[in-house]
Amino acid sequence: MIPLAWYLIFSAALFCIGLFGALARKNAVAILMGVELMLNAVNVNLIAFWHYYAQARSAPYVHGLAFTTMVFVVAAGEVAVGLALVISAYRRRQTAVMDELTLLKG
Amino acid sequence: MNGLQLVFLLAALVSLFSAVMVVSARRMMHAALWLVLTLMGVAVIFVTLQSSFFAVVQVLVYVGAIAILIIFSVMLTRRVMEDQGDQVLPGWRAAALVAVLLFAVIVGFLALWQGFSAMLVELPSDADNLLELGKALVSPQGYVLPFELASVLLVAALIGAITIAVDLKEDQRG
Amino acid sequence: MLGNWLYIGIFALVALLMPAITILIAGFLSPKRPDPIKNSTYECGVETVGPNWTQIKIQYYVFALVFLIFDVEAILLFPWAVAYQFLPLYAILEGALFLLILAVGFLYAWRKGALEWF
Amino acid sequence: MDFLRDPIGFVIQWYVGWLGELGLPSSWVDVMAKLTGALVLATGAMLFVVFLIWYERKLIGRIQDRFGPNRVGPWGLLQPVADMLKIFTKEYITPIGADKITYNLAPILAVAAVLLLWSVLPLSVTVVGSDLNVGLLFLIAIGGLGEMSYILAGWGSNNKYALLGAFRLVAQLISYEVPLVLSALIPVMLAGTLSVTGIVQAQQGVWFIVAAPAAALIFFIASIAEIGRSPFDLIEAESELVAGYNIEYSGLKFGMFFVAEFLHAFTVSLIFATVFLGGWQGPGAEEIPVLGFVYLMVKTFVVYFVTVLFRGTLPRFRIDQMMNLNWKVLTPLSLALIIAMAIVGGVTRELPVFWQVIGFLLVNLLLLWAADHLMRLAQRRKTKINLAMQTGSGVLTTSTKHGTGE
Repeated sequence: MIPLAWYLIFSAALFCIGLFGALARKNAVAILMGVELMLNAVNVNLIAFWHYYAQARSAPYVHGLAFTTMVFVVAAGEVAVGLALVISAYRRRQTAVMDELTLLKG
Repeated sequence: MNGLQLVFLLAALVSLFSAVMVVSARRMMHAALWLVLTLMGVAVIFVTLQSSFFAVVQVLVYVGAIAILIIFSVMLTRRVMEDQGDQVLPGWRAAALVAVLLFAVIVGFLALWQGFSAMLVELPSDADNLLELGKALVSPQGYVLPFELASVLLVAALIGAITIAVDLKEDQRG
Repeated sequence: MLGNWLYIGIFALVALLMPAITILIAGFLSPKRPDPIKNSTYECGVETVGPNWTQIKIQYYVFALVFLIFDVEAILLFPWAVAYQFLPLYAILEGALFLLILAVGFLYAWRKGALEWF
Repeated sequence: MDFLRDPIGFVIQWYVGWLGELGLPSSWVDVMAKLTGALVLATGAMLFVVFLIWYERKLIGRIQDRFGPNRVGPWGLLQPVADMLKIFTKEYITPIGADKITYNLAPILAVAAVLLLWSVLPLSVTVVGSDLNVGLLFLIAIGGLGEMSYILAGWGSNNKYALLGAFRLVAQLISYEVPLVLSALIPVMLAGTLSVTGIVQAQQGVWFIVAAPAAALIFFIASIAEIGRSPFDLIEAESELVAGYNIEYSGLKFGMFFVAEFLHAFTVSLIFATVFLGGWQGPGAEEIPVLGFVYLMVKTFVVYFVTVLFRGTLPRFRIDQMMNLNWKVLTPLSLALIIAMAIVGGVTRELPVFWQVIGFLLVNLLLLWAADHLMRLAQRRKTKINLAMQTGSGVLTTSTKHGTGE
């Protein structure tokens, strides 16, 4: 079977790639894609730890699964509202590039 | 190295490569399609972790719904000049440095933990897990509060997003 | 458990390769005589104007949004439905409450006219 | 006698035994057996499409008072074969500026997404592809994966019409996935499992269409919409939409979308027969597995016949009518149905199965009646508004909320 370390390294790498995307991209939709990658990395971590703790017990162990479900819910809410904001900003200002959305700079 | 490890490595490589493409592709549509591939790779990784439910849910929710929503948004926010020119901010090198440093720090700290070298062994069967998850989600000792709050959160997201999107249309018309 | 998924993985490979190979074979059998008119984008015989920058309506986004919300709600309810026969009555009512809260949001979207196709 | 009772299972066992005798390690035997099974099932499904095309054309022909194909071979049986040979030798025309990878990937993915559905469906007691514990969810998720192929096709073709057609289609498909997912919750509730095999086994006494006719109806309508056929065939409304997402495809690449559509129509009937009509269940199916396969096929063909009947007799919906049917009828109805069935099931838990089923049935019929009644009321109100608007007399004329959009 697979060492736990592989999953943790994989999810750390995925998280960091997502972080880079969220920090460095200009387009707001791309930033949200980066956030989605980060949330996926979190999910991989949660499920890996769920497996790690489940294999040590005989009774069913579901805490990791319940957490992952909630991450799915949060990811859905985040992407729905985030994209609605981006679309709204685009339709008002005709741009989805974050640097040009400088309304608050005054 | 056994077959399962091979599958894991393939899936991990595919999803990491396409994740890199997501953050570096010039055309937003391509980034979105690479994102789909990443999500499929993560679904395979859930399979190797013996969590069939979340593997399928990953395909259902992420590929079937979130990716479609993202693609729709890409189509809604296109501008002729958008796909040309640099897609990253001038300070992207700093961002890359932050990401690499964070990766090093995470892996470094994890390596200190004694469970880091543990092996994951095959679970007997995860059919019961779904049943237990269902019980835990609605049991007062378990997750009933997050369960109901999830509903409230979803409704809030629905109402918020529709208010933002639909009101705007009325603005433009009036 | 993993054996089931192995079958699905193999099946997925077969399902992807079979149409791919069929298309390739047909590619060998079929003639290849491209010319600029034939390869041009189909637009009722008229020259295409501009690249394919079409912008879609906001309505598509709203439908995708409601779909996403219901999909996520379904993944919370599927474990509940699996456990349904073992749940006490109050737990069933909790599931019903969950759906009722969601129905309120759905009604809001309906009243708001978000579900109309303009 | 074993062979006659279960020929497929017999052949499988013989084949696995034969592989084992070759001296391969057991894991290789497993992989080889699975590979062969997948190959046989996928090839069989692909070839089956030839028959389906004939069946459907013949049936549509009869509905429209024609003969249908009757020249090539007996009863025109070889007509689809001839069509296939022709399409094999047609040139591929790739439009300029097409995104090559996505353009070529789309038809492959369209077929693969449909074929993959066959991997979890139990065909008889002994012939079960893969008894996945989340089988039903898998079916829905893979069905959703097919949407991605339409987006790929629309985007890859570099054509405005293809792109618009693709997005229109995807908007339709994702809308109808909502009642599909919601109504799929009810068989899961009744069976207490997500595994397709488990759902079939739970229908030993009562088919779920008896216990939950409303859920079956919603599932069926949503399934027809998912395959994009008449009356939901707005994607290929030739007179209005230049055929939609597949406009730039030619030769076998176009043919693959066609194959995917026909196979999907049959597969959806198979899924419906499995989830609501008891799958392979029937008298004597446990003892004689081959009988179960026959039962399943008969049920599937009955359902498929109904879908073809729909296609042959119903006029096409307008897109706003179609969306209204989904969002204002099917989705609220399935939400109400889940709540009502959950409560009724919880209350009647102590009663014998018979009374429980009666309770479920009554709730279903009541909700169907209520939905019908509400629809009629809404229709009457709309007609009144229209009349008032035409005569220009009523105060109601101010409520013209339905603008023309942006």
